[in-house]
Amino acid sequence: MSLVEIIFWFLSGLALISAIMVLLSKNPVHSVLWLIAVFFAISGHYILLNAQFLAIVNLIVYAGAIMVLFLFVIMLMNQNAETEPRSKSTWIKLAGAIAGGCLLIVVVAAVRDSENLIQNIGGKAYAKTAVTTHGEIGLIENLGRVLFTQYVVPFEISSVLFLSAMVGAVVIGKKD
Amino acid sequence: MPIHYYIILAATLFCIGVIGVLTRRNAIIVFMCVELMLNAVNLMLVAFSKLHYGTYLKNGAMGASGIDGQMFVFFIMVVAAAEVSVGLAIIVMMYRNVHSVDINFLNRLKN
Amino acid sequence: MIPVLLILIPLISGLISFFIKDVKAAKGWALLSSLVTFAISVAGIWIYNQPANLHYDAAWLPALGSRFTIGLDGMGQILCLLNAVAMPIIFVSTYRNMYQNPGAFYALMLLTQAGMMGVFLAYDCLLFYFFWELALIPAYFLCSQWGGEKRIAVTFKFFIYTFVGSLLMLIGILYLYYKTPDESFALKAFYNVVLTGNEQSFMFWLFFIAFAIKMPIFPFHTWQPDTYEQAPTAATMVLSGVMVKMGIFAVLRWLVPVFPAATEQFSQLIIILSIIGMLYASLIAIRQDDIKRLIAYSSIAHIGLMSAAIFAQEKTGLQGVMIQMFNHGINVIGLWIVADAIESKLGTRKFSQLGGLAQKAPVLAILFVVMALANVALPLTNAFVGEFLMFNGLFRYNIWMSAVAGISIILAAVYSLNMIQKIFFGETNALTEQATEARSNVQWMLAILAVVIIVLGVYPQPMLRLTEDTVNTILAAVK
Amino acid sequence: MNNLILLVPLLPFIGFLVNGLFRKSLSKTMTGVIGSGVILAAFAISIYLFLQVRSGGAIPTSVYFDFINIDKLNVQFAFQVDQLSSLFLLIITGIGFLIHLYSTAYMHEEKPEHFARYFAYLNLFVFSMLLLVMGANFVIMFIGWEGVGLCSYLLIGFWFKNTNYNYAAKKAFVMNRIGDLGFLLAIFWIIAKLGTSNYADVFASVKSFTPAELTGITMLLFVGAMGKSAQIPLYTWLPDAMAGPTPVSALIHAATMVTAGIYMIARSNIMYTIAPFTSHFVAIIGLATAIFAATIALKQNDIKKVLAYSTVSQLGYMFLGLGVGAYTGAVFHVMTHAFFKALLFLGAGSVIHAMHHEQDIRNMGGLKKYMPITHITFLLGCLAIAGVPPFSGFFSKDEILVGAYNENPLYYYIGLAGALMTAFYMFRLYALTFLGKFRGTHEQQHHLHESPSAITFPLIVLAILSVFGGLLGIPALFAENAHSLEKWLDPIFAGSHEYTTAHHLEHSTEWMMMGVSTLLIVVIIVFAWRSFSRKERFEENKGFGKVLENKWYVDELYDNIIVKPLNGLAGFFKDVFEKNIVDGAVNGVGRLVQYSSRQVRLLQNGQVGSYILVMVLSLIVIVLLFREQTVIVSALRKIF
Amino acid sequence: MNTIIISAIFGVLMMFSSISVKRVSAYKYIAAFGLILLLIMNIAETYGFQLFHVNTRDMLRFDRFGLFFNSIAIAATLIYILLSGRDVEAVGKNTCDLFVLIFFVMCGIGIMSSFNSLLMLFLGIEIISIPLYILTGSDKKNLKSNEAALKYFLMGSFSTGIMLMGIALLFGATGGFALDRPATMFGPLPVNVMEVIGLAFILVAMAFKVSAAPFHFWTPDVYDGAPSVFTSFMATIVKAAIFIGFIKLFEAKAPDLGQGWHIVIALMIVATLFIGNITAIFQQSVKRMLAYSSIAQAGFMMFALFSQNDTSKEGIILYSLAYSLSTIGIFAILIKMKDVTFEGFNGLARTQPVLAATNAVFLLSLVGIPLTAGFWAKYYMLASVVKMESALWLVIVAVIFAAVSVYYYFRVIQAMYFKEGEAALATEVKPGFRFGLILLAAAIIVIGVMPNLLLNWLYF
Repeated sequence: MSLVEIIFWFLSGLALISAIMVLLSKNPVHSVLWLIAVFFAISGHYILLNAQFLAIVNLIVYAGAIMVLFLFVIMLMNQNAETEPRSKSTWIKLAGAIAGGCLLIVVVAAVRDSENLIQNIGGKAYAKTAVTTHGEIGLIENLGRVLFTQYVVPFEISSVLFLSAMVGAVVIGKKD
Repeated sequence: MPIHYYIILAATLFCIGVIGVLTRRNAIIVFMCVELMLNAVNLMLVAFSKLHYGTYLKNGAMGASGIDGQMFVFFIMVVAAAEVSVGLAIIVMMYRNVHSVDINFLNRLKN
Repeated sequence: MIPVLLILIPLISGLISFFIKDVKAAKGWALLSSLVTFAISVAGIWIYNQPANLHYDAAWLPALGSRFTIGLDGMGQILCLLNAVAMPIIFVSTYRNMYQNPGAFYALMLLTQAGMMGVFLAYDCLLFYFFWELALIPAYFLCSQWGGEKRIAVTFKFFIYTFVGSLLMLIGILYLYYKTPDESFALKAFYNVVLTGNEQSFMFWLFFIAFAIKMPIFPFHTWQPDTYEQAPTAATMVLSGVMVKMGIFAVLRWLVPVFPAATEQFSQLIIILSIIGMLYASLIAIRQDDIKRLIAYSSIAHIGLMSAAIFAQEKTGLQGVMIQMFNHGINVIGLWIVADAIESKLGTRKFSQLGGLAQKAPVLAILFVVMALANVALPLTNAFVGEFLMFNGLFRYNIWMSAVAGISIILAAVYSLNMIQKIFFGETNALTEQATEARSNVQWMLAILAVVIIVLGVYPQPMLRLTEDTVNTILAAVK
Repeated sequence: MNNLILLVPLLPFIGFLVNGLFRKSLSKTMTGVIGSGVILAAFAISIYLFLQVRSGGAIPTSVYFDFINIDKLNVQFAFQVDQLSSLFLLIITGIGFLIHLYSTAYMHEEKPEHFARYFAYLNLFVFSMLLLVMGANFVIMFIGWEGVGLCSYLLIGFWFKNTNYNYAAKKAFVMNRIGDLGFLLAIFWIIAKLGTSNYADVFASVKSFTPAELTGITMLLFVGAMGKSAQIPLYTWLPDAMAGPTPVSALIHAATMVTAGIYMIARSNIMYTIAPFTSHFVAIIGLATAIFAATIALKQNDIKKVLAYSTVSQLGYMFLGLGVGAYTGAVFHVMTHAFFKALLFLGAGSVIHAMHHEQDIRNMGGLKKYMPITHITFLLGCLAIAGVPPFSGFFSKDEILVGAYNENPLYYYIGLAGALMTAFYMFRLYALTFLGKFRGTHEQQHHLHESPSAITFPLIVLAILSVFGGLLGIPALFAENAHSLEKWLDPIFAGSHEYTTAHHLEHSTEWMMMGVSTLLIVVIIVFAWRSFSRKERFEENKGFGKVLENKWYVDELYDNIIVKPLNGLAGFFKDVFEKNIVDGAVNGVGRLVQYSSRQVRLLQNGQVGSYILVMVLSLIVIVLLFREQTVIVSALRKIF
Repeated sequence: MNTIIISAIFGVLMMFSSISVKRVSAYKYIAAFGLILLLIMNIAETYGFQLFHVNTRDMLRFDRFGLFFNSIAIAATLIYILLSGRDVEAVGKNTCDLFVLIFFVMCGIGIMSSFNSLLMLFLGIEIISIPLYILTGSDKKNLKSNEAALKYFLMGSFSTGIMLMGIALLFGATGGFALDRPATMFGPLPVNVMEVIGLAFILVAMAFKVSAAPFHFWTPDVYDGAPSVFTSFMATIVKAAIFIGFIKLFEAKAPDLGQGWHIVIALMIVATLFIGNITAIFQQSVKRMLAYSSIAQAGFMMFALFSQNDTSKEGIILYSLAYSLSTIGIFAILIKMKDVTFEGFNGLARTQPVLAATNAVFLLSLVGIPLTAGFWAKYYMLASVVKMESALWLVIVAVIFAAVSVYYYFRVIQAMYFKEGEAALATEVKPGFRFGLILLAAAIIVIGVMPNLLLNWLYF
């Protein structure tokens, strides 16, 4: 088992456990913290995949900004394990879990079939592994160039999106 | 790493997010689970981008170089941020009115 | 130009009528408009009957291959005449009836007339469908607004029923449209469309159900008695006098020639259904206690005969259907006029509360007897000619069926005479004691109808001549 | 000539229009003059036409216009005056005129407008009857056929305030209609086969029918005749029809309308002749009716009912005659019957008029001295109908019975029994009415008087005809070639003669039959005279008598096996089937929609969690659908 | 491109205009001005006039179909603003901002009608959705509005997650986001399961956005809870825009899905028609009934997805127009009503004949009665499927449900015309409003009688 694999398994385990803990934590604050852990694990994966820029952005934007926002809101509302609403019946939980599980099974089963397909498309041309050794495309330089050439239109448009979100947040948040 | 490892991992995270949405009643947690789903997607996109990058490397002339995937992740993060701002504003507004974040607390609208 | 005027005059005058507030003005306007329409339709038959005057064609929806093609053939002439003659008679005979918001009432009546004219005139299937629905909407409003106690629910049933039918027909129309070589809705294109056997049978039913509901044929008839009972009588006259003819007309124009093979295939089934309906409706009519319901069931029975005669596909029968469409309209309107006169005078339509009116209103009684006898198809009334021909056609198709159908003749006598007897004969009671003779406008209209009934009963040949070409066309398409 | 012929039916029609439209403004006298005058005029023209026919044979068919003309079917509005129809014309207009005249007096108590209405109806009746006999094809005959039915309906229900009368009228119409349906189908059959219904064409091409077709057509025609001429099983309307004014009974229900069936069969004799099955059937039905109605007449107490059943019985004889091929005899009997039955009815009317609408013979008696003319004429009528020589009934009935004997002696014996019964009930009637003591109230007695001359004049004329009418058909037994009627009608029945071999009876046999029957009849008459002329008390009928009095309970039988089940079925259709099944299905769809609406909306429970759960489950299903599409597509293909 | 840029710029401008313009009632005129400008520019673009020359790198692709739809959407919004602008003012204090959000939505609509990349689709949907969350919750004190906003937001972001998963899988399978099928050096890329699964996810998300059953659950609650003015906007123009996106996307991708596509869409259509129509019958509130009716109408619009031919493309435009105009009209009247239950409409014909008559026209149009624009809408939808000749059963089912729809639409007409009652208005109705309604109704009838006025433009 190579180092990469060890790291992969570690990060994957961390991500999954943390994700499950997000669900299981009674206290919302704990959930937030577990979620941050998930984000860290995912950032680790990004680094493993040589997507350094995204790894950093993920940490800064998600783990840093967004989750802190969540945390603030939770604290603002003084949420804790006691105030946490509980499902009246375990049936709903069970149904939810089963549904989610089924979805997983279905998707994985479907995609596993395609594993061979990916491999065999057009002879042997397609890769079937995610490359972890080369990392040019994940660099900020490459991404930036593409963003401001190829992706300039969506970039500009996302500014409108932000603006509308901003206006919206103000409209909603402002006290009448 | 074999791509289906990543697919399965991302799919699992995604489904954990779905299960969270289905089982939790705290609006904030539900929302967090949605964020978890988005992150799973991000992970998958990055993995795929490296997969296609690999194909690019192998064949040299393939159309897809894989950078699109990472670009998309960037935009997802942007949108997620915007969504979070609005979403939290709505949750706060609701909390102001009813002092609860239970999604089942409000069920005037039905049938 | 004649067909255009036939549609436009009622349409425009109807729209204008919405804005007339004064009762008398509204009535006068409607009457004037209907008389003009009548004059034009008469002119279209006897004066300007050159083909150039009877057809009109204009671009309408070039993008869809639909044209505004309208025209009058013999069948169209007869039905337009019926439609045109019915309105003035209805307006005059119900002249004294007071309606809330009269402008709107007469406007809707005229719009219904316009819609029905369009149905009888259309040579383009999409146009036909348009008018088919257009006739329904004003009728719905008429019945719902000015009708009896249960009007809303009942009229609604009527509406939904016919709406389902016409939507099914729309599917059929579209299917055929795409089957025509140059994607056209023209009548000729529909006649020439080539379909496989399965397609024919399927499309046949899509069309037929729409028409069967309108006619109505057993077992699609249940909207009818309720609607006739609840609708204001003026509207009932339109519905039963003219509108049900739309169904028969449509079968003759749009069903039988378009799907000859399917017609052949299902004719026996439909004839049996029609005959069952005739007997069934006649039997029910015997037990009715309400004038309007009785007439309604009697109408179902008569329509059943027409339907059976159509599907027998015999020339004599078809000729009978043509002339009977007109005759039945005249007769049934006459019956409704009497029903309305009685109801407006005495406030009841129940046989159990009536009786002995002949002493109080002899003229009405005599005229009603004439109408009722026409309903029974007594010789020398118009209906005899039609029924004679239709039974004849049916007989040529199958002896036993015509014999069974013939039982309805006997039953018709039973219920019609029942009706006469229970309303007019016997001793008067407390209610009918106060009755007086019907108003002169009612009497005059009934007298005119009676004259028409007798004249057409004695000398039907001109009417038969008028429709002969249409019948030949239909039969040619079938063969 | 065409116009003159047209005038015959047109005159009564004009009378109908004038009397009908101006009934409020015309005086009674005017009404009477118009009503009777038009018939008299028609009678005059009829005589002229008769003479024309006599001198020059049948007048060519007069075509007026195309009634219905489409290439498969051609019906002309055309009249045909030949030996048979001219004879009927005379009977109809002649007797019709007498009855009109009679009515002016009989109906004089009515209000002017009803009086005018009455005459309008009568005129219309004569018009229809004329159409019936003059029409040159079956359709025109059918028009008249139904027209007389209508007039019968109108006249039976003339006093429309009385509900029972109305029921009787309706019954008459409906029963006639049952027969009409048969007639109509027969016409269709003929038309379907030949494309025309002209007598000339039909009878000329009678050979083109197969035997089965011919049997079918003739049977259906006979169904029509059954209805109109009141044969078993459609006879029950006729006795009930006595609800109408008595002159009406005389005209319609005795002299003219009910003989339409005989006319029709006589007219189409050729078809019957070559359809032996039908002929036998006609004979049997006729015979059965004759005997059956006679038995009922034995026990009736209503003066008009007795006459009514007697009419049914006599009609039966006529059909017997037609059935056995004695067409001339049947027509002869139509004529004589018209004379004496009209006479009897009018006489009965005169009695009823005098008795102030009392019709029960148990309350009469001894009218001989109050109403001499009525009495004498009535007696003559009775003798005529009973078949006492040399009154008219004797000759006509004898001719039929001889014909029946030729066919089958059994027919003769049964027919003779019927004749004896006829003699018995007629003289029972006569004795109870005119002989003995008066049994009515004093008030009635006080008012008894002979009727006015407008009533008695027709009686006298008809009595003369009843007595001497038989001379038209003196059998060969008495004098060779004296049967003028047979000669007259020979062209009509010539076609049939081709198919039948006339076998004449030995003269001795015929003499004996005649003698025996005459003797028996006289015996019966004497017996009836004796037993009823002094009768004072009337016991309740018991046993068989009661069955007869109640008309074999046929009305009740019909009521129970036809009317009530039909009514029940109608009620079932109206209240159960229509409401619950046909309409119920429609409303059921509506209710189903409403119900599912109430259930489906529960899905929308307001909980985000469950919404999303459904979404996720649906997502799983869709993914599966796409993955397994080949399997599912083939499964769905099977369904759709 | 004109639409996207100008609507964004005008939105920003308008945001700042609230600094100088203090009179609340002026905003709607500014907005109307902006929309007119937008309309002119869009039409100009249809004829080839580009205000800005932007190299979109094939992320956006402007064709006649999209531009034409833009015109329709903008025109409908203009009518909406003119009819219901006054009611926006009543919602909250931030009137100007609400108009601004509508402009941002217009920007999103511009993207939906022209995207050529899944990224643009995603951005477009989000740019539409986020303002809508806000608009739904804009009646802040109203708990129903709050609830609606929360439900909408949670479910909306969940569906975004689903959609992104789909996009990710699709990316994995094809290596790109473009709608065009990427060509490899070995010839066209074959379809594989991952792509199909990805499309299934996207399909679900899009179905959610257009409220197709069984992903429709948010619709009644959100439409009911949102302020009526915005329900009107959401249920009509926005929904139509997303439909256009839906159709554009699957026009390119449906061939990859094979027969399963038709099965799934057919099932969804049937379910949508069933749920929409059947549940609408039960409703007591006209507003909620309209929410269900919008589901039912979506079922009809999905015919365009099913058939995917020229007729369906023309038809969806026509349907959008007819349906939007009618629904906008009904909502404009509904907002004025004091009582939005069916009983609240009793006797409206006597107290407010103009409102009642126009409302009747709108309702008839929704039913699809000839002589109204709605007929042609349904006509085209049915025709597009009939043309395929293989799915008549679906058309028959649709027709039966169309008949069911008569039931609840006509309940309003019955209440207005045939029932006794005193329908009360919540606010005064100005003559201008009446005039506007009459014009709208007239437009619907004109299109109904002479659809060729519009049909002449519809060829793609």
